[in-house]
Amino acid sequence: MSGYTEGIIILLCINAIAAMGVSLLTGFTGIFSLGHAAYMALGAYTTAILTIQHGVHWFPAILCGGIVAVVVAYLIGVPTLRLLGDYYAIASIGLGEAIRLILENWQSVTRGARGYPGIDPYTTLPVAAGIFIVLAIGMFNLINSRFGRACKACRDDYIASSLLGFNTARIRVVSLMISAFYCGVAGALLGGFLSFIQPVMFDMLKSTELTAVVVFGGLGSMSGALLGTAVITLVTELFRPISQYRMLIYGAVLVIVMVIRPEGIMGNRELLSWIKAPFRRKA
Amino acid sequence: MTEVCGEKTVLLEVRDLHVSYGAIKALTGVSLKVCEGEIVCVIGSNGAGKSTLMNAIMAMVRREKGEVILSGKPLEAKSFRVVQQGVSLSPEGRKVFAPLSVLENLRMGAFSRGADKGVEEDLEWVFSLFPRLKERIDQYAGTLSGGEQQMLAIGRALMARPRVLLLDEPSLGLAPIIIKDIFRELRRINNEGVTILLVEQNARQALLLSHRGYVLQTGQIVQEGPSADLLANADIKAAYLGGGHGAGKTTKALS
Amino acid sequence: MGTLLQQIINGLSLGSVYALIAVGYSLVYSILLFSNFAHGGFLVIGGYICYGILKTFGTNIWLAGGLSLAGAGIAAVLTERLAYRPIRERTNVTLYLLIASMGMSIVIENIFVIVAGGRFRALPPVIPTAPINFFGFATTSAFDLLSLVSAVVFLGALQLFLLKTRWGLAIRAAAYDLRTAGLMGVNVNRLISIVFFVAGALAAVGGIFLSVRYTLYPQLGAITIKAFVAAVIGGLGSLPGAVVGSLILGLAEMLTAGFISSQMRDLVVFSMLVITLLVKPTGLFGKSVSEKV
Amino acid sequence: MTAFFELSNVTKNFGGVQAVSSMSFSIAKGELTGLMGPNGAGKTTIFNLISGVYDPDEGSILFKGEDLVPLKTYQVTSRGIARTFQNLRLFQRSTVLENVMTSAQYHIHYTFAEGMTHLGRWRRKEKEIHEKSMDLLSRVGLADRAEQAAGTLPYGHQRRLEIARALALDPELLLLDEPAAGMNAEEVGSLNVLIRDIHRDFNLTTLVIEHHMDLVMEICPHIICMNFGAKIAEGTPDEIQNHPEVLRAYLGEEEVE
Repeated sequence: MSGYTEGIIILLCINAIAAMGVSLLTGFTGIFSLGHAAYMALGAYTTAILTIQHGVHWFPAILCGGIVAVVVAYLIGVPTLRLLGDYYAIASIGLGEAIRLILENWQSVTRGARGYPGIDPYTTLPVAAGIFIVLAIGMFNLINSRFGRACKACRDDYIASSLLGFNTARIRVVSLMISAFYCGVAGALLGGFLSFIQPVMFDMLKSTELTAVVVFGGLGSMSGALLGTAVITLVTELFRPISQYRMLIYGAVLVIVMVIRPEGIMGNRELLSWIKAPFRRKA
Repeated sequence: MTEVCGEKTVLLEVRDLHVSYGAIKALTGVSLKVCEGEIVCVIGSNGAGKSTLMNAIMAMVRREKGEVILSGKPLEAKSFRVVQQGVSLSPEGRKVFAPLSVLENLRMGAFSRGADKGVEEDLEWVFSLFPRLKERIDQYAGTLSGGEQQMLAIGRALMARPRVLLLDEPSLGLAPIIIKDIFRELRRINNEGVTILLVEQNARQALLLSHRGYVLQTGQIVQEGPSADLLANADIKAAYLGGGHGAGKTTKALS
Repeated sequence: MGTLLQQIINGLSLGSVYALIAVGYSLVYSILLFSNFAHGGFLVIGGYICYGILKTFGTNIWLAGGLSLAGAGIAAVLTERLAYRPIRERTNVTLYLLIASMGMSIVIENIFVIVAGGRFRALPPVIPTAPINFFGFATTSAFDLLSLVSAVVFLGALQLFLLKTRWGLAIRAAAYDLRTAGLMGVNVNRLISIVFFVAGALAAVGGIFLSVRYTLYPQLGAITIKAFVAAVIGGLGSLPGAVVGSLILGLAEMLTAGFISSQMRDLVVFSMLVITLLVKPTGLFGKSVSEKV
Repeated sequence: MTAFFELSNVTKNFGGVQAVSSMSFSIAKGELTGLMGPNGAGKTTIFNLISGVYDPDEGSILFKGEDLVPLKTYQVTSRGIARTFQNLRLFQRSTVLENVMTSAQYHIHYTFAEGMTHLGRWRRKEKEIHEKSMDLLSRVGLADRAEQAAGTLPYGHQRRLEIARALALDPELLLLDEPAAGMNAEEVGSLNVLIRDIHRDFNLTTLVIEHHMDLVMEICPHIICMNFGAKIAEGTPDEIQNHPEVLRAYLGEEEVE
């Protein structure tokens, strides 16, 4: 396998992990976030700092990256997820930007806007693929469990679900925390893949890109999120020579999908519906 | 059924109207006629499709099949055109514009008439029908009592100078004494030449007021006739109070 | 004392520009109940039209300004027609509108990246920026005063339009209940187009002043985030709220820049957002909406 | 001796309009009670007050001796109260089966980790949830529709699905909000039978809001009638049928022939 192909596959894995996180939150729990790149940044910076400055092995460092993202998501989520709809979307922009600004201004720890170089290239193909597979299995299992149904219930009708006994506020926060973990790990892997991170890599455009992929794949479909990642990552590679069109395409994809098929490529179905509940086949 | 209007002309006609919300069929082939100068009521219980009928005439929901004809011309599929063609609705639950004043609400009612000079005259006409509204002309509509809001909603619909006035449950949530007032004004409005089609749950009041009536049940007209006949017909009570199941018992109890 | 006064004037001036943007955004929100993220795009379109005309046809700011307002207004109407109306007509899920508006925002920004390039451009010096002395207390620039005055004029005109005209009345009614406004014989689609035109034109005014203040570049629209924050602080959908929120935000930013550090100003903006959402999520003038069960 | 369920002096205002005024009634365990009254009388508001959607301005709501007023909606459910909705609130995008499973899982637990790994009790418990849901669906006659999207069911079926979904919570007190609205005569008939049967078979205490007077009369031995937010009559069907206030509320204010 050539280095180029390998690079694309690693990137695919990283993007897919982040997309699964956003898909859980936006597609399954119905919360629209425009600040998820910030969780990637937290994962990336935590891992970089731990590996370089404290000599921690990359594997626990990546986990820590995910955990820091989860903790921040918890602190942010508890107060703000009481808000519904557009209020949370705007709050998430604000929070995302605030985290990025802190990374830019906290020179002593993050080395500021110029970025953080010299990260170990720990993200090899087996590492990226291995983590992706584990997280993918976890995510697919999760959406086919009590929690997955609870998320969908909150998404479809939060009043009815709270009257069916769901603590909707808690489900929203937990869903945000899990999605932050996935994005944190994705960010950590991205740092190891590029060996260099910079706050500007995790701005609102990155957040939008994450959402675009999930919307394109289909809100409420995890395999759709993976398919969306594959299509958009590969198309982006094809368009690399005319990279200034890349964002234009992202934007146009969002609009066109919403106008023509707001349920995305997959709708709310899964690619292989037998993943859903193995024992249901006999029913 | 052929000549309900006799000498009079048919002003509004609903022909085989079908409406669905997704898989739910709300109206399945409703036909009715309203003659010039008449008050016609459609009675039926909750969920029978009364509001859907009103909204379908106003083109607020899509008419899946069938048509609505006003003096020989089909009503268009856009609400603002329907109002311009001469049909206006006082909606269920009144729906006054709470943050606007009484006067502004009434002016909104006349929106489709543009800069028509008759608007000022009609304002006075509405105030003469409902003097309480004149007393509260600058008050926010949201601060009015339920009965006053209903008067405002009717006045607002009249400001469009409709050829047919549609009323969706004007008695909803109002005390009997206020209902009586409002129905008295409706008769007066009719006497001044406005044709009225109203849907009501309060069947007795509606039948006492109207000339003719239709009974709507799960999306279909099940009975029709002069209101006096319907009022005398014991089965009607069962029909609008319930699904007809166990009707005999209820009817006996109420007769 | 002098610095304080000066920062207050600068803050009000900046706040008034935010207000122009926030009011249009809030107006759209009040009718359609979704956050139109493409609003920043209208501002950029207005800025570039003004720049283009000044560069090509000389320095008549009235002509350039007028065309810029009209152009941005038309762009806003087209955005609504092409991207939002098909969605509105099919579903009432506002999330879809929100996502589409995010997409439109990216499309507009990147059209300018491709067509005009990413360079920073300065508007020709048609708007005076000379310093003005305030009774010896403070100096401020003519530009700051001009943007404050313009904002007052445009917002006043909007207020007159809403209060004194037939369509203005219809817009106020629709902001309370769009469906019922439709029952009154209002052509709802036309009403929405008018609202988008007004929002686009106001954004263009903001865009012109922002391009003088910060120069013009395709990402200038990102500044609307602050207008959104202002609208949320004031209460989403409330026009007075949008104005008050904007002025508070402008003042906070300028006072932070003047007395603490210029790097902290964005952080202050976002912390104010967070605090508002924690303390009074509906904002200063917002109404809490509850769903019927 | 406290009643099984008791509403005392409950008042609720909405912006100056008194939706419920000083309402009191109690229900004994195992009773099937009807709450009737014309549109806008405040019946649904009572349900919203019981289930915690609104807090009353005054008064208390006691369930097995505990005041429900301070509880959040999901906590009310945990005390054993379930309800259906007048304007159907199904999870439209999910299948019929998933709708019931969503509430059937309430009492069938496994940990988050087991859910994520599909190890441990996951398979067994999921199967339990699945079987319980299918049982309930057969009970309301929807088993053959299990895989259909809930939003594509006809009206009468959606109402039955809501009942199945509420039953899946194993409630002690079941609140049914106009279960027959929009149904035709035939459907109302079989719904009557269903309500009576589940009330008996699931050892429920049931409160039914109903507009159809004859449905209430036929199945409820105990009926409360309200109008303008206040109770106007309470008693057996016979008493209610002959109560002048009730006839006035339903048929208009004049004397009934």
